[in-house]
Amino acid sequence: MTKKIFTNAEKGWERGVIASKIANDLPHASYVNLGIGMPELVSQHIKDDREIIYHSENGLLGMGPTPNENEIDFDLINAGKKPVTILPGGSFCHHADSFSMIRGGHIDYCVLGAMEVSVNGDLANWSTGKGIPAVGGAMDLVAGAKNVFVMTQHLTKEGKPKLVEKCTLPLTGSGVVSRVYTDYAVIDITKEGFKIVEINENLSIEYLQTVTEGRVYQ
Amino acid sequence: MTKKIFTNAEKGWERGVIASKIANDLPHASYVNLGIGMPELVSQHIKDDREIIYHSENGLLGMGPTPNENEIDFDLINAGKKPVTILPGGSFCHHADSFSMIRGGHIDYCVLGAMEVSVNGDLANWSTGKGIPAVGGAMDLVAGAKNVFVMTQHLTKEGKPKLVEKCTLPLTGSGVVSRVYTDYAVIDITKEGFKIVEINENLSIEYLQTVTEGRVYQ
Amino acid sequence: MQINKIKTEIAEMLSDVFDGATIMVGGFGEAGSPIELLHGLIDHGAKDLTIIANNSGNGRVGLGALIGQKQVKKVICSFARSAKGITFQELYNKGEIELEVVPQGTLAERIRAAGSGIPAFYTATAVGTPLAIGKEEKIFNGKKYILEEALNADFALIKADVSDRYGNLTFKKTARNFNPIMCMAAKQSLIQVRKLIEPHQTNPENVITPGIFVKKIIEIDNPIIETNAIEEELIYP
Amino acid sequence: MQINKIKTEIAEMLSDVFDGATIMVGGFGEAGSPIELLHGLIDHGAKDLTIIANNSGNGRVGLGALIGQKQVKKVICSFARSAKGITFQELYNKGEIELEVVPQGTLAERIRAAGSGIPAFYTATAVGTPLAIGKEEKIFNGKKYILEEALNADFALIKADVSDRYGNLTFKKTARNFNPIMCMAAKQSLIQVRKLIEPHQTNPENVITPGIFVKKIIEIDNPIIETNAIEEELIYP
Repeated sequence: MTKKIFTNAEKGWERGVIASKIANDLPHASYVNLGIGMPELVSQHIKDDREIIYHSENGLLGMGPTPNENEIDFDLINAGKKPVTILPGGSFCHHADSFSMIRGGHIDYCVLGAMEVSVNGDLANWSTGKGIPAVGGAMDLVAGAKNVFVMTQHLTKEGKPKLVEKCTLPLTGSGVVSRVYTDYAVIDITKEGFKIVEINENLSIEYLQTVTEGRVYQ
Repeated sequence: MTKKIFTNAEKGWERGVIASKIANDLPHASYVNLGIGMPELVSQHIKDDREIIYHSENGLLGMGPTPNENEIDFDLINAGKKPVTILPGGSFCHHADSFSMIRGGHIDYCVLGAMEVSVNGDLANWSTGKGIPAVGGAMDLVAGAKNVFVMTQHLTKEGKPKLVEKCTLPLTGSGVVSRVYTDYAVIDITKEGFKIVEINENLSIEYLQTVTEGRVYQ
Repeated sequence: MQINKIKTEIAEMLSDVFDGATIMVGGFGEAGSPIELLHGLIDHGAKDLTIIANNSGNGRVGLGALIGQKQVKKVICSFARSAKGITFQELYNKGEIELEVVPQGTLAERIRAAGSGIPAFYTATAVGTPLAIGKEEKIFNGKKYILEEALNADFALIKADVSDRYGNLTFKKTARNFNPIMCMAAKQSLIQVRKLIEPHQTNPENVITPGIFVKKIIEIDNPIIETNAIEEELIYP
Repeated sequence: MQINKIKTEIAEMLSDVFDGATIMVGGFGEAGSPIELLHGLIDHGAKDLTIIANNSGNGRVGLGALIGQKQVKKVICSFARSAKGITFQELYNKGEIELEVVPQGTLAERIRAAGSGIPAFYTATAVGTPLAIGKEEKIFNGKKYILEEALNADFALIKADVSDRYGNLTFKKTARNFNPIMCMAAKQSLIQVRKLIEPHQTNPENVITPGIFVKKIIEIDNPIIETNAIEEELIYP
């Protein structure tokens, strides 16, 4: 089956808009792990009506924002190995304890990027099948977090759907994704298919179906 | 088989003598867990030529002696639930970490009492088969410590041998005992039987054999 | 809005407890035993409880009192034969309470496993003993091990020394014992602390139980000391 | 005689290392990475090493340098594709070094299991993925898990912040990471610390790695900072 290719000309939500939608869906007092890259934007959109605690899997609970140049400490980094800060009420732990938080179901939400998400919630985001295989903590996060949110563009750079009937790339986890936030829509993974929670105001359901493999419904 | 019954009139080593024999066999810099009761005496017989670190399985490494009356803290107790002290360089940990020290083979020696020890190193010391069953940490200690020393009277109060061909009481561990220190002898568990390391100066090997079930040899 | 897990009433701490719940009780002997929360559980009145703890209570205070009230149908513990134990022993001898004996280290590791999302693990502890009967065996590197499953709980009653409003806990000396791992293993861990501090006073290097494992906190600044209570023959309620 | 695990020469620290040894290397990225001990291992010259670490080194310092010296036959890690990695990538692409990819949490737990005498445990991580191939599966409460075995090592190279002569360690911030569990898992854990203190200065409540898990200690008071070393294009040896 040749995949359809779409031009990405349709006006989707900006990354900041997607991030703010995720931010609004994280309840007060949640413990959240934000993946490296686009998901990191989410923390900038949390409203004042709630307090969220950020976990970084390298043993940091209560992660704060990026430090100023003069505050950088190479012993205080996040899972992406970038300098960060710690907020009051934060704490450090070793790697086994940190992944007990993940594997034990204590992280309420994790937000990750995706290469592919299948209609039954399979996620592929760690390997293109080429190059040096490197998984980091992604498999632990999707297997352990209570809710796995995916934040991604709806189409690949080549214009191919990322929401698919069946993943073709090596899986990160099987049946693990709860909800997908793209520039085109917010979509829940359900037994009946990709359920539209919200669709971009510029797009029709019919169009969304054409750029999504697997049944889309409202 | 009816067990032979011996009068305990033969002059055995005093408990302090047995304790000092064990103390001399603990090398410098050993991590040691002393069981509740008679084994606790061992720490009083350590010579100045060595430093021993005592572990108490309720999360205390570097246990010190009993406190004075006015220093008692009910939050600083040993596995026998008695007030103790902590020495400089000691530390506290939680129960899973404390038993990682045991199960992971980091405790060099544990010294326990016994009801029965069999010729192949089986130990029975937790249950008479009657009353409320209560095991505590004994099974973990014998399974995990690098060397399991038993400190016991050679005969029961009723005059029956404690060193036996096969244990009749519920086991604490199977093939776990390395060495037995009694009032009559110091005995290694070997494939060939109970090997005499040292025999009480008042006793003959022949006599020792009569009060021991299972082959005794030198 | 700020996260604040601090409650002021013991009843509020225990508001979700239900009949038939599985409840972990921290402490080893009296050190770290949450006596005030246990007395709150007597006032609450929940029945048919399964208790997971190292011991089965002393005298007629704390866990000893709860058992004496016949609110407990089963105890899972390593040592139910304490010198000062009364109530468990009475009920056990009458056949009115169940007991599951678990080696102390296996008990600790099964609790830690539950909190760490590990459904089961292999251990050499108890191999060849009556406590291994019915358990799956497997050989690794020529040595025999048995499979032990995680011990989960609905609630954990915990005594800590200090907390902030996030539930970052420290413990005092050997009163740490089972408390941190029980906080990990229970759906709701309910903590009584001697002292509350502000979050900026918490040293992030020295937190023993991070707030992620804590549901509710109450300050009990002068808790009952079990040894003294038993000497004074205190009976609750 | 007093226990004293402090050494003054790096060669003394590494005196027992042998060809073919399995060596854990602490650190996550550069935080907690024992660069001076790794350079000592280059000087030592041991070959055919298996390295267990989270990463596979950056630039041509520390682990990156050791791999560049072709002393390593295999790396077991979660992420061998660091932005600043050079040497592993070169050898891997030429087929001159083996790689075992392990999910980061499974890696941590396998190390902790080794230190805790647990030969194997079940986890949901990687179920249904290529990394589960060949692994035993089992269902608990209707959910699928795979069996993962302990990862033991002969030596662990560790960077800590402070130690006393017993080896009671504390770490700095996120430089803690894999270091404490690797100390548990290795037959000999070899520690470089920024600062030595007297035993009475150690607070027993705040020890992260107790001395029982430590074999030898050396003070390196001003360790190389990897980011700076790479910027300055430092190459060892």
